Amino acid sequence: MNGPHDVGGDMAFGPINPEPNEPFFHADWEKRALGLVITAGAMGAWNIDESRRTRESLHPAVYYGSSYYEIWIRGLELLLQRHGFVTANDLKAGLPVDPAATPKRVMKAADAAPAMARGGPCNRPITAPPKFRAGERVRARNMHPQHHTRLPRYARGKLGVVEAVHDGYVLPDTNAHGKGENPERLYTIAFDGRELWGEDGDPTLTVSIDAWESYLEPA
Amino acid sequence: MNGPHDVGGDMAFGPINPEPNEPFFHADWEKRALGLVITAGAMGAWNIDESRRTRESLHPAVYYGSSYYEIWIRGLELLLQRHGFVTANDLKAGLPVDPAATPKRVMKAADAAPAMARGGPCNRPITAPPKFRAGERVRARNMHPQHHTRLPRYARGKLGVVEAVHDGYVLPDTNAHGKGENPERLYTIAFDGRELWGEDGDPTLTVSIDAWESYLEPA
Amino acid sequence: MAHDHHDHDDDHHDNELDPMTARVRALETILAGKGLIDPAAIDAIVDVYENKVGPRNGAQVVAEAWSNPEFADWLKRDATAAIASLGFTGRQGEHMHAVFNTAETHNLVVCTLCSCYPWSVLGLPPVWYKSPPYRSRAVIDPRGVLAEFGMTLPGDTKIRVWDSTAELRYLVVPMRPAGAEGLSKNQLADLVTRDSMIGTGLPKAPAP
Amino acid sequence: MAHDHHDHDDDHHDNELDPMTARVRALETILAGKGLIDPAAIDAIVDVYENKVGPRNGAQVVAEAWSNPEFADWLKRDATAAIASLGFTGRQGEHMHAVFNTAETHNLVVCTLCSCYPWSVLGLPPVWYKSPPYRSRAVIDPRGVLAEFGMTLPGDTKIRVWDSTAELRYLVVPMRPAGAEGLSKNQLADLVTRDSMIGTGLPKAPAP
Repeated sequence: MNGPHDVGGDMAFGPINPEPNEPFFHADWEKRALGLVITAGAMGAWNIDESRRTRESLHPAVYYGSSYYEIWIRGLELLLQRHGFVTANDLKAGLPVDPAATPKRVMKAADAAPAMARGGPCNRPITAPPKFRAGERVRARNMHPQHHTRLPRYARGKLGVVEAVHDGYVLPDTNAHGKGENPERLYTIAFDGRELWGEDGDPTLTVSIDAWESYLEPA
Repeated sequence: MNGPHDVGGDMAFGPINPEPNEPFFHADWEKRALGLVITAGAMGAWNIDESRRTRESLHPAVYYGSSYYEIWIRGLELLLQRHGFVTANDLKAGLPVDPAATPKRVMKAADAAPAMARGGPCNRPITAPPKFRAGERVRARNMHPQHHTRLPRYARGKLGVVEAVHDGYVLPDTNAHGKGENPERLYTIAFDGRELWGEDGDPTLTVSIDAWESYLEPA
Repeated sequence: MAHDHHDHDDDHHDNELDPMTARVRALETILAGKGLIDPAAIDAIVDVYENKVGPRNGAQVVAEAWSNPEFADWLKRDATAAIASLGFTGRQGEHMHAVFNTAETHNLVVCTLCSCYPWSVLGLPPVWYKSPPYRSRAVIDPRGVLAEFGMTLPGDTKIRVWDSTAELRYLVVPMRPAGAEGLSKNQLADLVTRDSMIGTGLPKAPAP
Repeated sequence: MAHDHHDHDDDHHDNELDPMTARVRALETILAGKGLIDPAAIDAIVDVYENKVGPRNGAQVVAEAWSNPEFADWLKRDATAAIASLGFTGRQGEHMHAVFNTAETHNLVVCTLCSCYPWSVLGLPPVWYKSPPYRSRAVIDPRGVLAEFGMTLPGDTKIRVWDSTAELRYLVVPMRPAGAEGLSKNQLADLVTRDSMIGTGLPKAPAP
């Protein structure tokens, strides 16, 4: 989906304003938000791709008007409702009112640190040989699907070079919609800045993306 | 500038919600907003391209969170301050506090209806022969200028066909920044939907834009 | 979404007014107080666009084109002049183009970049025309857009979208509905809806 | 802009709390009340990312690479394994790639589509990394971006931007600053700033 998250190349957001000695959290609610997103995700009802898809579905005015933790919380409320854990009644009351679906698991305190240290790898064995080889010129497909995808608009239709051929990885385009992991080979594709941005591009610039095989076509 | 106004192809804005028997105005303030934009514009300090450039410079959260008349008023406040007619003090007080620049003219009530009926043509005589001819294949340049432009991002880098060759018209790219009218030949360029949107495009679709000569290059 | 926000910088405004009323009133007060604008000129402009200029203008253009092949031909070749001959000129209509629906091709007008619209024949644009949902989707999913207006085109009808990126303004001339043969120009004009001149609708059918 | 809005649908929340505190507290109350999450697990997660996982991890990786050519080579070939050998593994660091600055090329990491960041070596990302100004401009105007961090590269330095569009996570290994020859690994690690491992900064110069 061409949504508000896909900001590469936009120019209207103002200065970056890096904060010196920035703390990890700016308020206690951010700590709880982080923990809620992780512990609720640990219930096993959705995956990271569905989380991203849900955040991207926020109205652009909301997405651009919210801090990232706020985007996370708004996304989480949607995910919890979609999967039957929380209802609009619950949210209205600010209290558990309605019954909830049964989670696959509940993360216990003792499990938390080990789970963080373990992570969740997304590479998957894949037997098909790579369709593209390192050094080959490829074109990022000019695709505009209604579904979630990780091919940014600025790269679509553009010519690049395969810089690295990776393992198979879970395909976000299907995984985000509960349609399976469908692992595909992942590639690092390097684009000349002038290819991406024309004569306005920085001549010293190369930008790479990591692209699944179905995002690419022969040049 | 790649700003929030350039929404062609975005998918996250929700339903269109046409309103049956919609009135021309939904509140009295909208009437005054329309009139203020037109009468303030009639002072002659800026042109329509600078107005557009100014609205496009609003933060995306503001642009997408505002009705169109609100965008107009926010833009007008910026224009009036840039040109010395209004100050932050004035706006804070809600009253005229500081002195103002002298307008070229003030539109009188009796002039209003005739001025509306007259309009303000933007075509300009141009002696150079057209660089492109009807039926010719051209490419919209992949340009990403910091300045105002009227070439939408969805068409940049795409192949189209010259469908019509028009007069010279004021070039927004310079006119919006007080850098002169620099009239250029205008063309209507038709793009196949599949060229714009790839395999996700509607096969029955053709989209045209009106493009100034410098937006185009030979195919 | 349009009015989902508060303005935190509006604390100087009259608290009894909604924020936009207060904001616009303050601006008018400032500009009028400085002698930069004449509130009576605003009244006159509002009168033009509330009472005089609207889609009935365009409907007369279309009815004339339906009735008069010579006018239709003129409208095709030089819409600005042909439309001016009916008395419709002016702001946001200085450079008109008329695009004719046929059995093969349906036309749809949009301005993805702002709100360009042929004021002189259609009046001020509706809110949806100026808003991101229509502006964003008309160029990528016109059939989905038309469906939201209750319109379904045959699958093989070609769709031509005109994105008003410059100062040309587009008027869609819909096909004359069947059964309208004996009607007067005024009766024909009554069939012509605003949306049918944008491309998001079709003319009304004549009363049987 | 981030907190410029009010939520009109928050009227059920405690009016004494700011809207996000109230909203998050309500959500935690609901989920804990239903037995779906354990608040103590949240405490434990916060402890990990507030006190244990942060850019000092990455600084140790860089210091090791600066000190040990074999490690540097391993880091180049298999960053995930090399980094794991120092004890840094886990969430948002499952698939690591290390990219080395040279005299010719400066590396810069971004995630235009969300906020992908190598948590296992850098901890949680700073606000600017997750926000549209950086995400939008890093890929089109990296020199303008670097200037906002007070960094100017020579005009002929090549800039390589890594947009983290998949699950690979990038760690920039900056060049070892001049004059750091005699320093211990811990002293070297002290020169390595978080921003120098994102590409928006350079390591500190050693004290003379």
